Amino acid sequence: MEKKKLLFSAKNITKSFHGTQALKGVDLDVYEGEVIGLIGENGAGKSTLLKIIIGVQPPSSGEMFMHDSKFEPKTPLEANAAGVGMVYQEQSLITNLSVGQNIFFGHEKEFVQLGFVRWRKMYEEAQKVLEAVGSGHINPRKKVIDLNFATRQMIEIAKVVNVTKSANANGKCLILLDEPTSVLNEGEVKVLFEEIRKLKALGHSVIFVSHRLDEVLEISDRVYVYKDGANAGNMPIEEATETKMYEMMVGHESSSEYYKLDKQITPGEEVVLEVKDLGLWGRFKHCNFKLHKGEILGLCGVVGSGKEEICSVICGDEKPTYGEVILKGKPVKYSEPSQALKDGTLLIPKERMYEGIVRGLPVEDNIAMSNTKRLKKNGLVSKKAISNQAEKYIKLLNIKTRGKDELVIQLSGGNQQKVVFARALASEADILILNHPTRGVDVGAKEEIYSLIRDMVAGGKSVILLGDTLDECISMSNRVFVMKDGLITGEFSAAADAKPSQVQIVSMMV
Amino acid sequence: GSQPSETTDTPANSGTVAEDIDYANFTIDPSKIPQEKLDTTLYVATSVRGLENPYIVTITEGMDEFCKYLDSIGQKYEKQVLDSGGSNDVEIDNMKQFAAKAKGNAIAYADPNEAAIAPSLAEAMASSGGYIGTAWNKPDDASPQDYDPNWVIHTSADNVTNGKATAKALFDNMGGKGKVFVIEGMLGNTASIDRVKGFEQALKEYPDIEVAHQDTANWATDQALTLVETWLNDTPDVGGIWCANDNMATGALQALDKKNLKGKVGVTGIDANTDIVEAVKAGNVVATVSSNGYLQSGYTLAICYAAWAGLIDPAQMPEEYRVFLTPAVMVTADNVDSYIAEYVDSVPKMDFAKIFSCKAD
Amino acid sequence: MGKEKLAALSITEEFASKIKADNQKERLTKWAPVFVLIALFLVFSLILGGSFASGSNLVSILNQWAIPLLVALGLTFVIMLGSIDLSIDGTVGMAGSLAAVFVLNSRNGNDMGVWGLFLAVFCSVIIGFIIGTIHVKLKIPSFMVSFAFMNICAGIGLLSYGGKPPTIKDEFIASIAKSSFLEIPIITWVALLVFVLCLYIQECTPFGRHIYAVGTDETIPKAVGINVNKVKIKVFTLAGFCFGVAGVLGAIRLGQGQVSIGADLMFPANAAVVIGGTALTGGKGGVVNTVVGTLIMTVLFNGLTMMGVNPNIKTGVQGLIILIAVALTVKRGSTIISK
Amino acid sequence: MGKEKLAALSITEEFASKIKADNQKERLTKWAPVFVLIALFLVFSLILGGSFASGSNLVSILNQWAIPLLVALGLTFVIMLGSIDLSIDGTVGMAGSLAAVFVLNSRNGNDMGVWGLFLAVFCSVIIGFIIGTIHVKLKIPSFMVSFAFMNICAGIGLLSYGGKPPTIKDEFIASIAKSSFLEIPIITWVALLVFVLCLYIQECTPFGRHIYAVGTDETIPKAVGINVNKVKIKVFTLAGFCFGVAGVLGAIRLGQGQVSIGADLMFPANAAVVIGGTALTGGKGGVVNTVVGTLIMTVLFNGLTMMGVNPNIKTGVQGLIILIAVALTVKRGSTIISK
Ligand SMILES: Nc1ncnc2c1ncn2[C@@H]1O[C@H](COP(=O)(O)OP(=O)(O)OP(=O)(O)O)[C@@H](O)[C@H]1O
Ligand SMILES: Nc1ncnc2c1ncn2[C@@H]1O[C@H](COP(=O)(O)OP(=O)(O)OP(=O)(O)O)[C@@H](O)[C@H]1O
Ligand SMILES: [Mg+2]
Ligand SMILES: [Mg+2]
Repeated sequence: MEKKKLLFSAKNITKSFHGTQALKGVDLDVYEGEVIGLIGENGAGKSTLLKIIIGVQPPSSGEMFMHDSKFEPKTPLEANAAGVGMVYQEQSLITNLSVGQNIFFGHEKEFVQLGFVRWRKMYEEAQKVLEAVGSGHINPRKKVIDLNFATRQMIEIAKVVNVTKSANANGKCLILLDEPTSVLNEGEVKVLFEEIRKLKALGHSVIFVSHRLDEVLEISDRVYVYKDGANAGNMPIEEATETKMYEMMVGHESSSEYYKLDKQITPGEEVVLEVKDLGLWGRFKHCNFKLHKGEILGLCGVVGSGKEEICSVICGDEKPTYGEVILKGKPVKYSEPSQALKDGTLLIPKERMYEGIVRGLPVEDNIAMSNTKRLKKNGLVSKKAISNQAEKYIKLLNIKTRGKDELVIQLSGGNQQKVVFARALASEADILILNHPTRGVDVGAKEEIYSLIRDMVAGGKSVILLGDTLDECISMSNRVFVMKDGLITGEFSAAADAKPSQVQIVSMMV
Repeated sequence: GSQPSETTDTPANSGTVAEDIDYANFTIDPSKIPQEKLDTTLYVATSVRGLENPYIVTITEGMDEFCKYLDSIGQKYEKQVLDSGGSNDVEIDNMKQFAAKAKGNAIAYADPNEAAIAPSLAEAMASSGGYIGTAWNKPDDASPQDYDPNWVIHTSADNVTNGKATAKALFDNMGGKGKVFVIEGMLGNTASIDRVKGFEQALKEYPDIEVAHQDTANWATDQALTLVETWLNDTPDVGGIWCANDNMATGALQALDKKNLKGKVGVTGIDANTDIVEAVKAGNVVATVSSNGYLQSGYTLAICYAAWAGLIDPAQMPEEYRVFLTPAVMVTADNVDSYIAEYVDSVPKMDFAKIFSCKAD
Repeated sequence: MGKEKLAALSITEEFASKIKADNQKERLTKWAPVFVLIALFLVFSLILGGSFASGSNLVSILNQWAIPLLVALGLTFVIMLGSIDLSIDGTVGMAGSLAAVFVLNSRNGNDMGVWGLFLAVFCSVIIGFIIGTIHVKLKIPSFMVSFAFMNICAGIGLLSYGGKPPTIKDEFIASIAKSSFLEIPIITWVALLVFVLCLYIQECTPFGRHIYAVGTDETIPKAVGINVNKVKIKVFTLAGFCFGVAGVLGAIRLGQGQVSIGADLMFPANAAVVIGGTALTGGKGGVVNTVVGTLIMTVLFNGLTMMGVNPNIKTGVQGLIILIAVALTVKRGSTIISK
Repeated sequence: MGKEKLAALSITEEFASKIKADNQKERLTKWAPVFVLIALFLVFSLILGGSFASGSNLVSILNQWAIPLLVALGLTFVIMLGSIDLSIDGTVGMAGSLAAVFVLNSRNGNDMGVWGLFLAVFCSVIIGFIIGTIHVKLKIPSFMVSFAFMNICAGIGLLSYGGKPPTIKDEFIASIAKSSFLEIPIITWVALLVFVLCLYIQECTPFGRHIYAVGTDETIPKAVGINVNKVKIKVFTLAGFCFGVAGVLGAIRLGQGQVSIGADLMFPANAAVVIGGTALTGGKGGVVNTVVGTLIMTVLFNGLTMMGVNPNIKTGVQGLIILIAVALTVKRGSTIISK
């Protein structure tokens, strides 16, 4: 292999936030036309480093170089000008503006003539940019609010590509992607990877952060592993295996017990929930299934297959167009999730930032939220009970927090997810709908959560699981239902010793 | 009830007060005021409902004039305008605080925001031993005697009479027949209610006058302008516009002006604002009424001063000197020149020594 | 397999028809304010006969529309930011008072002519700038800053003429109140001119786009390097400009400067903006919506005044109708949080 | 293995030191309103001498405090939701008017005694309930619904006594205005009682916890199974209760029922809530903050009045001081977006 030119390098970067050492001196080198996979447990400092590179935060110490010259961006705009662009983990599109206006947001001046922004020219340019990232089908005049998450992610990428390209036409760019695949389905991930390869072919470089090690293996040229804010090592992709990366991140081997298969139980005959000929106009049709006591029922399907909408109906967030939901033998009709909770059905949403946590409240209140009423003593809420409960779950789920009274917003994303999960446990609902319960959670924590789910069903609860990965869904469930275009297209039994293969299921999904 | 003046424990009841005073001609004799009184800082206040109204400015200027008189006799004093901003509570609170600060050495003229609070204002003053005179509004069943001697007088320029007088002037100007617009003041406000009542009394005497529109403009110029502007579209043949105050008359005039009807349609107001007085002179307004704010506040303070100085004992004063009407001046084309000379171009000459010269006969 | 395809096809069809229905509904809510306006017009024409729809009353409506329109235009941008400006009553009153004391008037010796009007507007612009700057630099909610400035401006206005409202004596300026062009009052033309300016700013400048962005989520424009604080200050300054013009026109209309020119403008303006379809949470709507919203409010007041509704219940009736108008026009949906 | 544990330990230590630094800063801003209150008190005592800090003036401060406190308490919960209630002026005025016409009075033959007062409060509670229900069910912003009800309630109040305000003739009720217990006016005691009730609701009931959650971000409590709509309706009903009590006490204090009892209560109440430290964006603060906030406002008005500030500039001075107070007390930080 020919020796490649160094594009970017970070040397001994540290970052502390009033006393917390988030980065304790990490290094990162990126060569031209290279994709770097950056992995590490939650809170390892990946997002922090990216924020420093893009100029959102300054480093406490250390140096960065871009094209061999010192690189000290003070704003994302400066970073863009030097050819660095970033897709943020949380969406950064302005939903009330059109796609085109978003792509050129902050760069409208380029289209101003005689004091007027020339929208037509902007939309033509936007169309070109979209085509360049393989998303020519998106209409640049559409408002972002009307688009789904995956499409939005593509627009984000188009926006970044455009920003860096136009800023640095001749030089090479560095594009930072912080967990871009967490909201994409398999097809969209493919498109994204193709796009990344195209960029690579043009000599641009990418830093790719993901918790999905298989993706990292697929797309990266080199992998950096961080642990607790320090270098844990880096290696070319040829040397990397999932096991090895796992070891470097966590410090111990991925056990065959990962999904706790030995704890899988055979559910009883008692039906706790039945869905009979259920349909929601334009979303799913004539669906039937039964959930038994102690069962984990996996629902698979690509985005838009209708699996999430079924869950919304069951938990009372939406009303079905036809059909019925029968709970413990009684048909139920909800107009509010609160009614479903009263009957013991609870949904754990996947978008923790927007649906899962109350950011301004401390950890303990977040955990107590769905069972405050039960923590009453003589009509009064017992603060003691709330804090005891919080302490119990912080310990149980190993939530990294300064204490039960820390605001949830101050936790890392993964730990926020654990708080959401703790709340589900605390709610004592007996039917739990878990929508991507391990999204954004690091490998170690995942194991803990799997173990907890097993314990819950052993204790007589029932779970409907929309897995973060197909593997997870298959391995955890007693039965797996596959959905496609609003219909249930397949049903597999998945006993501990007779799991269906991923290939079998994928063939029914797409 | 009043106490017989045999006890000598208060200066007001000591020999300085004669048995039968000729109140009508009572004159302050500065030499009879003890030096210690002159050297005490007297707190002087007028309590009003906001300064955006020119009439209220004349109230405060009346106080200024009276204070010049205090200067002339060597009385030490401090003056203050208490602004309630149109709030009952604030006005009561203001008075309480003013009284508390003065520790009894206080005189005040108050224009109670609503009739109901007049006794509360008097009580606020009475509890600290100061002297207060009220104007315009008080409940029918309350009287200054309820707080002897501190609630010295209550005067009013009779709203019903003023409303009636301007209405009659307007109707006469219209030749006794035609359509009129009626613009009321703020709903529920006593002054507005009484002025409208006067208008209605006049209306009964003129059977050929027809009310085409009636609404409130909340005392505000722009709201009156909008009302008249709108009404003129379905009643272009209106003969006159009666307004419960001059602020609203200004708006009505402006609306007429837009349709070139200024001067052709009669307008009346109440308060004698400068611009309306000029409009009377120009023939665009039929009549307005001056309640003479200078006189109201200036003389009320003078009477309270006499009481504080121990020259008169309010408890001894006959009923007609406790509650009486102050003279209102109706301004029409006939007397507008002399009115301007006396009240607009100058502050009217007032002899505050003759404290009861403010009583209408 | 064939059966499956059929089923698959039909869910796609279902979805397509659902989107269509949604779009139709959205288009309807978008036009709802216009329908409300037309309905109001028809109802009043029916009840009041020709006098309501008469040319002279239409001119009155246009005349009465000018100042609420100006105020609501300024407010629209502020609301699009997700902020609020409570200074209106004070700023408008101050600008009106200052305009009257700057030109030839009955209270003092000034005679700046038309320049006096511009100076008054300029003072209001400055106030807007100060409000925006304090709000942004000290991070005090706009609600509070503007409220404080309502008081401060009312004080300045009162002081400027010391209690006795100055009558405008400048003949040219006084005559503006009566002049019209193409039957439409000059005052209304000025308001329309400001509207065109606002529309231009909203639609044709980067600044206009940035207002939406800041209103939607200000962290995003910040990340792109847009000076969010500058956008906000500019919006409050622009609002100050609109309020200033409103105050000056108000003084011209009255022929007199008074602090009370601004009184009670704020709530109708807010109602107009919301009825027009601009969300109080920011990021949505715009000045065209506001045109319709202010027309609805103006026609409503005009019609009720003509009908001669008993003044005792008039406020109540107004409140009810406003409520109904909002209910009919506000865009709703299960995803929208209304606060 | 041991090394790993050590690392974990050190992170915990780091966290601990971080908490300490954060908490210190937070504690300071938390106490800022109290410092402002003390400072105001000291300044006025210095300027005005003994008369300000005299027993009789303290009693009058307590007296003046009662009604603003009640209004602000009700508003606090609404603001904690992130909503706003503009109905105050109307609801308070209506409750006061109704109270006066229900008891023995100068306008009609009613004589319900103390029950009349309760009935008046109940009417106000109903209004709060209706506001909340319309806001929640029709998804109209609370801003608009409550504004419409301000007009509607003012109308009801006006109609109830038909223009001429009724004087309260019931001797017992009239005497309440003058009675006091332990030198503190009965009216203030009632307000304090309502405060205790609100504190209990905020701190000791699930409902209280839920208000915070809904105010911060309502999608989450919803997903968790809290009936968000019910929480909101309850809050507006509670606010209606507080406003009702304020109106009834206002009528007793005045000896008369009038719609204007409620006039101009809203902005000072808002200012008080914000100065106390409750964020207008919802989710923060509480009734204890409001106690301090209302005290600041009351002491400020009282002191300025005592000083005899020229009324022409008094509004301006008030505005400035409120601004300064907010600047000193509002919690700020780079992460906080102020709108
Ligand atoms: N603004 C901040 N204030 C305080 N601490 C911070 C801040 N940003 C980051 N940290 C600290 O830095 C650590 C690293 O966070 P970072 O977001 O970089 O982790 P990450 O590697 O991206 O984790 P994940 O896999 O969960 O995304 C966190 O544990 C946190 O304690
Ligand atoms: N306002 C804040 N105050 C203190 N710390 C903060 C604040 N905002 C963020 N942090 C810190 O920033 C860190 C990074 O948060 P971020 O959302 O990037 O999570 P993450 O580590 O990327 O998690 P994940 O990979 O699970 O999404 C958190 O660990 C948190 O400690
Ligand atoms: Mg991260
Ligand atoms: Mg993250």
